Amino acid sequence: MNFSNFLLMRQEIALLAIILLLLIAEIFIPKNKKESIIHLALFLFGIHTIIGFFNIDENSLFGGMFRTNNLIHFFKNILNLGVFILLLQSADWIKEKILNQNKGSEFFILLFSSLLGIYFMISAGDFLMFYLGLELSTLPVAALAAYETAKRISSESGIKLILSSALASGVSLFGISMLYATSGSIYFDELLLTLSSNHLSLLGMVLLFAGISFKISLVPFHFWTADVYEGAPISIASYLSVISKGAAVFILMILLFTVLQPLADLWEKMIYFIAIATMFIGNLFALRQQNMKRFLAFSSIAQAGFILLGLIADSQLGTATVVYFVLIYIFSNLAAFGVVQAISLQSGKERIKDYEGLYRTNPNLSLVLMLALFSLAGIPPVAGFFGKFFLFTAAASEGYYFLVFLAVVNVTISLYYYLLVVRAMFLRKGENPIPFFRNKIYMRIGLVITVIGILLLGIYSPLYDYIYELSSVFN
Amino acid sequence: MDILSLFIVVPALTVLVLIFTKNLKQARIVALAGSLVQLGMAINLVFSYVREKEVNNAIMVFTKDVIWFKNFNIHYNIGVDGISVALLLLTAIVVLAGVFISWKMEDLPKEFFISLIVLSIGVYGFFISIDLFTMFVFFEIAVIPMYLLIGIWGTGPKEFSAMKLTLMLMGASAILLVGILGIYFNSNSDGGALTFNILEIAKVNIPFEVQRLFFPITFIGFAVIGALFPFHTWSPDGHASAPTAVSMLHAGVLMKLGGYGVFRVAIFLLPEGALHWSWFFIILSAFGVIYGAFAAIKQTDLKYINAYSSVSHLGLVLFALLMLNKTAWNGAILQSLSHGFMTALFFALIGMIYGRTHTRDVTKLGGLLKVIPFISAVYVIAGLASLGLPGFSGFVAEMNIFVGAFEQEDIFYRIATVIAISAIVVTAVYILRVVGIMLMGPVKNDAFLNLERVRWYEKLGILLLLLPIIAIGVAPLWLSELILQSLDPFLKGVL
Amino acid sequence: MIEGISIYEILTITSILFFIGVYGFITRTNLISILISVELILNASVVNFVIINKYLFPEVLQGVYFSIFIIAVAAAETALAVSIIISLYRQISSVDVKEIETMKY
Amino acid sequence: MNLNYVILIPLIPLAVFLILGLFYNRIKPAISGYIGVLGLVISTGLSLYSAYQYFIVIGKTEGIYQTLVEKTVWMNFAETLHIDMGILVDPISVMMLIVVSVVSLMVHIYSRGYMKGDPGYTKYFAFLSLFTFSMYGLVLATNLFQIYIFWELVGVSSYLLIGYYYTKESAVAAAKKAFIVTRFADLGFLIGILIIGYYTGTFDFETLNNPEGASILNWASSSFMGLSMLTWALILIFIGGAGKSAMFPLHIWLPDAMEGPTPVSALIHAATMVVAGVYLVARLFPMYYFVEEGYALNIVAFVGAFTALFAAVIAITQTDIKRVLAFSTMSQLGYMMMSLGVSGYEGHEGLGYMASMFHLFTHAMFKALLFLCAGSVIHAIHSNFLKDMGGLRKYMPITNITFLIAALAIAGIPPLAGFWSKDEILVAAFEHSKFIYIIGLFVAGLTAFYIFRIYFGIFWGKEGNYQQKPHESPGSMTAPLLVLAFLSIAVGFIPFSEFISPDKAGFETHINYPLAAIAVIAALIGIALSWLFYKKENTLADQFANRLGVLFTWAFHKFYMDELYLFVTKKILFNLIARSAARFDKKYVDGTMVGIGNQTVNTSEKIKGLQSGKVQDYAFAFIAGAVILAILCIYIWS
Repeated sequence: MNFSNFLLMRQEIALLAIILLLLIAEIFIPKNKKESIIHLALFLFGIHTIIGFFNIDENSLFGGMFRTNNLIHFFKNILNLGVFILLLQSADWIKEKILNQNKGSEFFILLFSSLLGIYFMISAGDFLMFYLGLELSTLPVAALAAYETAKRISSESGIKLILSSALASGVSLFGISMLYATSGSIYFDELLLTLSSNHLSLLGMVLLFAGISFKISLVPFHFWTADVYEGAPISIASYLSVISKGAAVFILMILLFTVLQPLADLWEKMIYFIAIATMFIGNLFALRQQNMKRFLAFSSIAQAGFILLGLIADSQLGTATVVYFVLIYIFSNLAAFGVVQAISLQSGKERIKDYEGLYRTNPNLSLVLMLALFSLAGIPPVAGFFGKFFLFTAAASEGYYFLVFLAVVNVTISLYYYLLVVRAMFLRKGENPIPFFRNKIYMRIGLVITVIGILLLGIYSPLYDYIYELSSVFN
Repeated sequence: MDILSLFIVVPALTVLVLIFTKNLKQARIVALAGSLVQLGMAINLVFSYVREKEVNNAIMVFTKDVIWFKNFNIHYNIGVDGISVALLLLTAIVVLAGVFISWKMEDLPKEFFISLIVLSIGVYGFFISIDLFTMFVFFEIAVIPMYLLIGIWGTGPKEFSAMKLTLMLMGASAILLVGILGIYFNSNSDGGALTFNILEIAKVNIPFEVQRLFFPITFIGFAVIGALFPFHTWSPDGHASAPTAVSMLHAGVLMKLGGYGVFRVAIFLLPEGALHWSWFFIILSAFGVIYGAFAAIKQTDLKYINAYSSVSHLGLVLFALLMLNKTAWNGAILQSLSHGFMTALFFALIGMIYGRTHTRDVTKLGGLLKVIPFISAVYVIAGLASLGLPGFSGFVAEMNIFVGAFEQEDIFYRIATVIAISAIVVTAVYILRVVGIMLMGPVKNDAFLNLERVRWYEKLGILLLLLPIIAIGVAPLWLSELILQSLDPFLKGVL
Repeated sequence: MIEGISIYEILTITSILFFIGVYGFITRTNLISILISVELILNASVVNFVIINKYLFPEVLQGVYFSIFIIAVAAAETALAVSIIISLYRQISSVDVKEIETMKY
Repeated sequence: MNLNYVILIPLIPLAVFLILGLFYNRIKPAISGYIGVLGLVISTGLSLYSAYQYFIVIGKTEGIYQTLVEKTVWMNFAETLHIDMGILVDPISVMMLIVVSVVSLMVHIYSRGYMKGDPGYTKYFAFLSLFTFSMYGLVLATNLFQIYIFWELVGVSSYLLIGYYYTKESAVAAAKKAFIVTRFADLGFLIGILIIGYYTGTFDFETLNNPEGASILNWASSSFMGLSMLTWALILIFIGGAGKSAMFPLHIWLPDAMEGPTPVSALIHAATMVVAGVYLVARLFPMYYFVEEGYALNIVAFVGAFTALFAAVIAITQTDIKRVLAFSTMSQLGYMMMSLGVSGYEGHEGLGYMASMFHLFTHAMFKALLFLCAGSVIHAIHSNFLKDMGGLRKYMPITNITFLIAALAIAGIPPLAGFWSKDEILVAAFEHSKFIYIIGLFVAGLTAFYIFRIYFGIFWGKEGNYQQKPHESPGSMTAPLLVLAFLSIAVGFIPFSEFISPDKAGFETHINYPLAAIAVIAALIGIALSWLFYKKENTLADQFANRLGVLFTWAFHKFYMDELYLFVTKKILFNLIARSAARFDKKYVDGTMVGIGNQTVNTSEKIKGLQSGKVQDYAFAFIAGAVILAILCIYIWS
């Protein structure tokens, strides 16, 4: 075979190289200079992110196991960007870990391998690659969730994550095996041809769907989310809620729109109800959360519910809106988690109550958080509004007006609890508000990028048009 | 830069400058300068509109159309007709007055003025939008600052009121979104591309079933902010808790978005739906008119009284809009304007009285005419204007509404109209009650005897609002002509 | 190919195996045994793949390869899980599932 | 020949009002008084000149007085329907101009003395000018809507002037009452206007009143509950008029209105504003007469007659002299209405109409005079009540004489003004229906009785115990008295029927001696009785009162009308409707909205148990969800 084809895997290979480099660096960097590995990792990944934007031609490798096209490529870039921001935001935290507990460089290695898994997952051409990618993306995160060995809840969340994910992957495997049984192949494009709506393949589809829903944390497969987010380090929670969820949405979309296309009318019904359940459960639980991380966890569940409105459209419009929304969602959620990260680093406070009077001490942070929450709530002119509006448009384009109606009801509910946080920051004076502090440079860059994203992504329409063009590939 | 986009840009620039201001002095100067410029632009717009209208007979003039999201056929599409011109002028005046009234905003002045101006951006944008999507965007931009404005600078149970207000209005706008999508996806019923452009949609005839389904949704979506019974309950609490300038802006301008939206979207785009549903909403609004007036009688908090009177007056606006003829519509728009000025004036005065006496409970006040004659005298005038005395704007508006409403032969409409008219007596009752208890009579509390006289900036704010009321009331012709000539396009749908 | 045994029996067994795993996962109180139940679930699908490959589509060995990968991954998974369990055990000196309920609601 | 300068008559008082109002605290009180009077002098001059021009110089063309109209569009409703602003000059409007000017001028002059030293001097004159302006506008109105506009304006200026002593609770209450009651009546007026506007397509008096015009000829085109729509409209409009002119049962505001300064009562609540109702009916007389054979007109007649009687009876029992005058005003207004009601249209038929206008004219003079005299008395002894008065004739000779003249005039003793007008009214009534005539006659007697009752009560009888010796009022006050006294004598000799008649043609009137004699006798009887009762201190009156018993007490309490109104407003409107509306709003409407929110929060509290923290529950939910989905997919949906 022609080795130039390997250029299709450029990003995967580059990331692998980075991981190896970091391993070597881990060995050679002396103990007292360990924190310099942060700069190294940031630098390397930054380069990687930038290089990622050079485009790659569409093709597939290994007899279709691995494939890539512009949309997938674009999505990988989105993820890169997200991870990069995430690294910027967690740099200080890791530094502190390195200095105090003399551990932390493995953080990057694990994180990157998980990202590598995601790469493989979303550009998988058959279920084997998909499965490997899935596991590779999950297991390191479980390790990272249990990263703070000193904290009990950290280990708890680790266990909850690994057990649940093991169950989920087992179930989805079982489903895959059934799909295999009906069609005799694990390759997507072959499956597409032979798949018919017999009981076995339906069961297979449902189990597979359940397995992926677990990563997107759709009701009723969402229960692990809140606990894991709460226990895990903030960076990991934000990684789970942003990167891995986004990737899972993407792959689910690919599967539904390509492989499971023959069963469309069934999974549309399925998504219809799951969307309703997810939005309501997510919102109702988010209402009464006191802990910022749990709060964001449930809000992210609700957001997943909204995303399904785009999936249900099952059209180019659907694809475009979903990708667009995920992009915006990544920025909004990263901004929110970033602020939470910064504050908990400074004061170790994570409860909403602790945020009272924040505006009067740290106006900029509170503004960032407010923008992020408004974007999540979908209030113009920040990006989230456009994302949501287009999702609803997608659903309405298929005539799901009632679903849209329920969705807007949920938007109102969600606005309530987002405003609760705003209330804490702006309206309340607070008896002992968090004192003023300046963020380190990395954190500031990380927040600024997200804010720029939140402000511009919506208004800047060519972006959406670009995504729309890319999304033609699946329909 | 075209004449209309300035209405977005200038406030935006004002906000940008405000961000860098240090203290109250700078902030208020900047805000004042900004809103003065806006007022200038609004006045200029009126004249240039009249000039433009002579040569250009389009429905909307000064149109500007920039494509935004081409896949959804979303445009940044702006233009004005007589109605929006008038409402823009109203907005500019009320905003300026609001700045004057909050001249002494001690707590977080910068943020206050920023939110105020952002709100006005939303309102301006809403009035000049021709594109449903843009309109909706500006609608929500206008609503959301209310939360901070009431929540931070308000009084009393401010957090509760702010939350209630925001949720009810945003909930309404969320429902409205469904309506808008419904209209959008039926905007090509006779071929062509889907569009959000109001003028385009008005051309196509949307199937009756669709109109019947989406008219109530759209109507309610807008009417909630127009304080339609029974969705008005956000307004009394909201007004009561809001700081003066915000009450002014909210009651004076923001609540007009409801009537305007109902007219421009629900009735203009879904006329058959309007014909089909008008009876139902006429019952609601007519009831709201009389009900709000009666509810106002028993209130003791000045702001509650005014809030309920707003419910009554704005009920009249919706009532008139649903009468589906030019005279009534003209009346509705005039009523929107006159109520805008009057209620803003009321809230300004209430704010001044509260700032001096530290109470809004009429039973605790008395004999203010003796101690603060100017404010009290203007309050009497505002009261007389509000009960529809000739020579003030309210009379002109109401007469148009009633005459228009009488053009409906049907006995049902007659009864509804008589009910609505009878509200003028009840209005007189609660207005004169307040005037009698609060301004006249002996001075109840010796502490009032040495109240601070009116300050220059307060005077300016008051006059700014009082003059239009009298101007419209004495010489209504120019304004009603301005509006009347813009009503024909709306008419063809409902005939 | 085993003489006299059709695919149905075997698939039935694997299904039973799967649900035994699930049952174990839900009822066991010891984290280790829960882990073992997970293994059962995974193995059910492993067997599935092999059998389906052998009985239905003997010409290409997709299923078999798949099963090998599953086993490898399962091993990694278990190792990781056990390590986390140990780190928990260091703190609370217990591997009872009842002990990991501090975060709820 | 054009009368455009008539437009100045209303504009001058407006200018005065604006000057005084805007430079409120810059002008010295004295100056403001002069400004006010000066303005009125000009207006009066113009009014008289225009009258001269209209009646004498221009005179009749082809047998009738032409109606001159100058107007401009003020606001457009629809293509045809619009409000005009302008001036309409015809006999009755000119006549009214004179009434308003003269009385207003007198009151202005009088007030300069009466209000001297009052803190709100300037404000007072400003309000007076405002009122005068509005009244002129009302009189000159060219269409129903213009008249309604100024109708409201006189209403509000009356509100302001009644509530002039705004620190007095009673004054405030009275002002409020006056405004709201009339406002309620105006509701009827407005609806009437709307009906007319809709069914005739115009508000213009010319078009409406044209007997051959479409609006009158097709009155039967539309009907509602058995009556023509136009009849309904006219009845509703009459309700409006009844409100302003204090016809029963909308009269209750007038007695309380006496809380205002006395000159104001003289101007507004005796001479000018209260006759607006009569003027309105007269203005629309052709419609009233022709539409449905004058169905509405009969109502006018009977309401008028009843009010005349009702008010006269009450007047006898009151002890506050201003209230006595107020009820007398009501009764006289009833007289005018009655006379309108009994009138015809053509030629001599229109006697009632003419008589009513005539009486309006004369009444304005002598009733204003009565009030001003009362004012000067009150000014002197600082009390309104008969019990504090008596024997004032030697202290206040001029007041005494003028009051006597006025009293004789109102009693209808020849040759004073009241005699002529009242006589015409009785003749008209006699020709129309005996029953009404009897009432009229009886009322004439009562009038004489109660007016002399207070005359004797004030100027004769036992001296009240005065702190300091009462003294005659200053010249600025007595001069108007004398002028008005002269007028009360003189105006009776104007050949009114020459100028004013429904068809504007004018006609000859001859005094009907037998009827006149009867009327005079009735009046003399009344005077004689009061002489007996009140000239000297005695108990006859009380005995008589006790004889009447319950009737007296009822009359004394004004037949409990106020109490009735209080019950309706306080109990029913306020407590029953308003309060329940307020409570309903808080409790149910708002409750629902808030309830929805709370319910959501409660739900989230209830279902929190789902998130139990047990990983095995999660697993179960996971599997259960998968299984359910599978079942749905396989067995339900496909």
